[in-house]
Amino acid sequence: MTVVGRTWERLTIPGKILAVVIPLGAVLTAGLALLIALIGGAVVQFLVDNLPLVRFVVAATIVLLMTVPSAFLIIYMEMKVIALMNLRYGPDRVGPFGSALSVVHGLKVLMKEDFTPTSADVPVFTLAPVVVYMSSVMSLLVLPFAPGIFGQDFNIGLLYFFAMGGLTVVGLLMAGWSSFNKYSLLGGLRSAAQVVSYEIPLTLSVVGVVLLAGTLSINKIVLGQAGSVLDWYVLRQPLAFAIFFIAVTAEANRTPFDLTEADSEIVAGFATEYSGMRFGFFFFAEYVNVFIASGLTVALFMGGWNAPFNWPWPVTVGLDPGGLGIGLLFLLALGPPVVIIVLGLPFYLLNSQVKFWQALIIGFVLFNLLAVAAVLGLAFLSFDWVVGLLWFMGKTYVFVFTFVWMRGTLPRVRIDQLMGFAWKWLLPASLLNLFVTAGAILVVNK
Amino acid sequence: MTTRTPYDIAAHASSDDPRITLEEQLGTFEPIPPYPPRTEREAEFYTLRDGEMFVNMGPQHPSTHGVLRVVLKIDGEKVVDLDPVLGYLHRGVEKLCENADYHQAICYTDPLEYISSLFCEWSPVMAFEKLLDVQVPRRAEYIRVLAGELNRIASHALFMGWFALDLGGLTPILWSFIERDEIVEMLAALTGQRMLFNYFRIGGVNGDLNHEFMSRLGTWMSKATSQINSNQALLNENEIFVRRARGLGVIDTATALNMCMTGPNLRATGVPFDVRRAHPYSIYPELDFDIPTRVEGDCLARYLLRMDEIKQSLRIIDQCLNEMPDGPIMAKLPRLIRPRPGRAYAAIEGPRGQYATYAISDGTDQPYRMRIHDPSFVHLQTVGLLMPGNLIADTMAIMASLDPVMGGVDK
Amino acid sequence: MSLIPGLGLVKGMALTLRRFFQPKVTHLWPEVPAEISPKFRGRLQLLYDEHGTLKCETCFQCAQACPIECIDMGGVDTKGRYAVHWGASETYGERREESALRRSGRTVPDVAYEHWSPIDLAPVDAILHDADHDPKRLLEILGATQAAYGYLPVAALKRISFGTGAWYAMVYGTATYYDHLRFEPPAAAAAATAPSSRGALEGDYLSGLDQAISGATKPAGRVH
Amino acid sequence: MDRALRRRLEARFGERLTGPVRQRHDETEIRIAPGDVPEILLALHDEPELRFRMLSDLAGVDTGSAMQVVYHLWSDTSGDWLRVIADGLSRDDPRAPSVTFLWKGAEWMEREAYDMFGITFEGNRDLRRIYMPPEYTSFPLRKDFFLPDDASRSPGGGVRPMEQTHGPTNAEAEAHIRQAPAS
Repeated sequence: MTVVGRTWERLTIPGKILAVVIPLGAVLTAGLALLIALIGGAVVQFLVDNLPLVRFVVAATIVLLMTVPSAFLIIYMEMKVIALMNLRYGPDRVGPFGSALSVVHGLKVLMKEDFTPTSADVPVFTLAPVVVYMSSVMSLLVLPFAPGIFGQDFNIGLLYFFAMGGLTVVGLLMAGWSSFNKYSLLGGLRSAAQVVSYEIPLTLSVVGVVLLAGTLSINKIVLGQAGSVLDWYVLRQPLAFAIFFIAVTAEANRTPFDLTEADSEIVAGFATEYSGMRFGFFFFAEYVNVFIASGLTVALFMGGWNAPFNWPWPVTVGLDPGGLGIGLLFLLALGPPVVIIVLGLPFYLLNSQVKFWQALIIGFVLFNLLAVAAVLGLAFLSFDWVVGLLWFMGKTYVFVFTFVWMRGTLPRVRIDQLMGFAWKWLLPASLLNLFVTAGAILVVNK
Repeated sequence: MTTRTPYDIAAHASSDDPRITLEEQLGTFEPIPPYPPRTEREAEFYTLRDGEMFVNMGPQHPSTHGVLRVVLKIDGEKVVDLDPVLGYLHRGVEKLCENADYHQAICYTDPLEYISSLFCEWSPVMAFEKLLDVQVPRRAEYIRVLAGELNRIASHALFMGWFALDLGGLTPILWSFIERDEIVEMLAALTGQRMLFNYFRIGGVNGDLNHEFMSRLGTWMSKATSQINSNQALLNENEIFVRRARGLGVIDTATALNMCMTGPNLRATGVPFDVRRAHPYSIYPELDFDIPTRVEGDCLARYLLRMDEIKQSLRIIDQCLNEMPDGPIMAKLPRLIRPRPGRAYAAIEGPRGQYATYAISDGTDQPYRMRIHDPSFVHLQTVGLLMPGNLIADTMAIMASLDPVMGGVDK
Repeated sequence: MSLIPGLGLVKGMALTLRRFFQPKVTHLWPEVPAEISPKFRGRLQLLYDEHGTLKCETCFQCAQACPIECIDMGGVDTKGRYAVHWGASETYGERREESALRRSGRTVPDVAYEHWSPIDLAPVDAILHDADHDPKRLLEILGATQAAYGYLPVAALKRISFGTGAWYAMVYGTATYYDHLRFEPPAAAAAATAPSSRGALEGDYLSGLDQAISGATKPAGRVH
Repeated sequence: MDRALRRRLEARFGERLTGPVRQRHDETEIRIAPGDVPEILLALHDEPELRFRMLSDLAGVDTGSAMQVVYHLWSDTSGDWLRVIADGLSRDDPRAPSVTFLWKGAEWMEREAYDMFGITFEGNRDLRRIYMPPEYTSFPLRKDFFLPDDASRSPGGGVRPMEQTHGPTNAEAEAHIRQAPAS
């Protein structure tokens, strides 16, 4: 037993942890400092030189992070809305109105055993959920949420979008094939047939919009719909909108086209053998797809972030805090206490049960609410993108609700009806729409 | 190393026999039975032609209405042939009844078809009454008909939900459960149980109508028609539903008779055979109701026919309530029943078809032989005729449209 | 199906949207307890009359009628002489030996708390009357009782406690304090070292079983 | 009760019936030899004055000395149930002709009778066990098959192993069962 060993023995457990962590932290900090000193300048220079790359990485990260809460929200919506349509209450235990239930589901999925069946094709089996999820997330990159809020503004954005969306089928096929389960295989093949068939009317129906807008960039298509509701493409392309909505439902594997995971027929389709977080990826990807489908519908046909009417009295906020000079300091120092007291005093005066300090707390809370509301209102008025984001999200969630609503109402179609509908009805209709649009453009331009 | 047939390998597949290699085990994931074929039909079924494969549907499939296992032989999405495997729910009810006395036997028949238990009690009770030459009091008969028709509505309402669920609709099953729950609560007030009522007794019924039952029934009857119609509106006009169910699983009259079908499945082919009219029992001859029939014989016809029957049942309930006589609800019978030796056959019209009991008495207090005929059992074998040529998605739809209950099928 | 394609779908969608806003029918259990009708017979329970005694008369009708024979019951016959029983042999009283009960997690009957045998209480009443029901004269009463019965039966002690108003513990304590007072009859006290009657009965039973097994005698009934 | 049906049946089949035509309540009962089943049922099914088109039930019965197959038929010419009892199948090797050529739906009912009684229906293309597992060897609804808890009727006060209860009849054990008091 050496001296070090004896000292180590005498340490308590927190002591042991600290004795390891503190020197380690010191060494790492020093190393980092050294690293920055040595190559930091070069890295910063590189990043400054390649700003689009930085922007792309940041956007991809944000999009990736954004998918999880939005999927949670849509899952909760689906549970609650379908429950209410079924005349039941749905989730109502976890969180306010059960809103945290989908988060709990996510945690449950994380904690479950990640099971790989014997004789599955392990690498393919493992990669399949990643492919599906990544293809969903990647297509989100070109979706414009608000003026200036988008991952990347490609000039071939729409093409990129459909390419990425089409990649989903590869993941589903991988999952279906590698699971070594006949139900999975059937589900994978069904999804291949379905997605490939519906890709064609989907793309062709959008061509009319592209002709009208003259660009493939989704951002520019949205800009082309600026103005009131009359400028939206849904009014100029109603047939295309109908075709697009049906096809995008099929692309997102939603009821009534959810044949790939028809639980009453082929158990869970491609996801039969998946469990744990790998199943969670499929599950999340489905709801991210719903969000994407709704968002794209909004962007292409419903005017994107544009408000449905022109606000006739434009409000400009000419707030210039710097103009107040030294008064700003006084305002910042005295304003909050005064407002807190002013807001809290009525409670103290009107209700003898409330003590003064309680009134102060009430005042503080009210003040904070007011302040947040004021800041948000200011942002809403002074920044375009806040307005745009709110409009975009509002419209998107109307469509998400429609998807959920359809799931609560409609039964599932059969595979032959599904394919027949795509090839016999949607494809001719979209071609017709394309020719009529092209002809109209020719006539008008003459 | 000796050559092994697939059957030998399958026999060892679940064990840790080191002589069986992984490749051989993988081959046995096919649902081939681990013994030589017993009949020509089995041998023919378990022989695969080019491009075909087996899919084992059940007994843990989400929508087989109980523990039914169906081995499907498919070619792509198309079902070539199928082999239903029964017995997962077999309880030997007939044997148990033969070892119980006459009162106890009714308890055993109760859970046969847990969706419509009253009808499973009705036919043995009628058979025993025939053996005993008992005249059931008229009030008891009216109560039986009243409770039975309520149970028929509950069963048909549940059928609507099941059928829609197997076609992919999530909502109708919950709506129909609302309907069923109200009826079942009502019957619980009358009989004391929600599901396995055990209400009919030899010579009458267990308890008289009570206030709670009548008040619940009155409340429900006032809104029943509109509620049921509104539930059906979701499906009856739905293009997706109608397109899927129309022309699916068509049976013609001759085949239906040949397959010994009864009940709504037979009436959907155009034969107005209903035991209530064809061979009247109880007070049905005095009641005024129609036998709805349809001629198409497909899944949609079977569905719509059941919905029509709900309306007729409501009519019958209305008449029962109006004409309910006073009087005793039990015939005078000794505590221990010893019928004279003899044979009796009693059939009734249940929500799924003809429930029948053939009872033989040997003079003791236990039935010597008690044969229970269940319509689900007979109807389930028609899937072998209906399914080939259809798609996998339709197997469940066809099966649901025949409305089998595995508790009755497996006895 | 209507002439306009898709009209049925739209109607269905409208119906679900109407239901979306309708009042819900789910029971919010456990906040709202389920309504159970008075006739509900889902729970089996024994009923008590207004005096707090069981209404069950051990007539076995329910046990006989039960098709799956899940009811077993025991009691005494109308004269209070014989224990009668219905049920599977595992639950027969003969099988309720100490170790079996202990293994099954049930309480084991303690010999010390055995039911006291009834006696003729007239002598005690006479003694109490002579002693004027005075708790101060307890020793005198106890001595007279022992003289009357030969020992102090538990019933007599209870009677004394009841008659004099003294606590039973006090009566019992007084009786145990003095050496000349005893709780067993003189003969039983002498045989206290011998095996108890319970043990003797077991010995009989075992020897009978032994004989039956070796074929000396046929057992009269079933051996459980 | 349809008296005319009785006369019709007696006139049509006369000699072929192995017992008198019995009528009770709403049931008419005839007994025939198992060999006559296809012929008589075909006649009942096809002939215009009989026209028993519906097979309501097919049941096996073990009478203790012989096996029976019981058919219940329904016809729209008479309201009664017609019970046809094919009597006198030997218990050791019960064989009866199948009626699947008339009613295809009888296939599973015959499978059930085979499973429960061991009656072999000649002509049924798929005669295998339907409820019990394929490796099962006894026939549960036979009268010499006792339930495990039915010890009072079993010889020796115990339970006979299930697998011994089928197969060739053990006359000695049979006699013992018959004599055993139903205590």
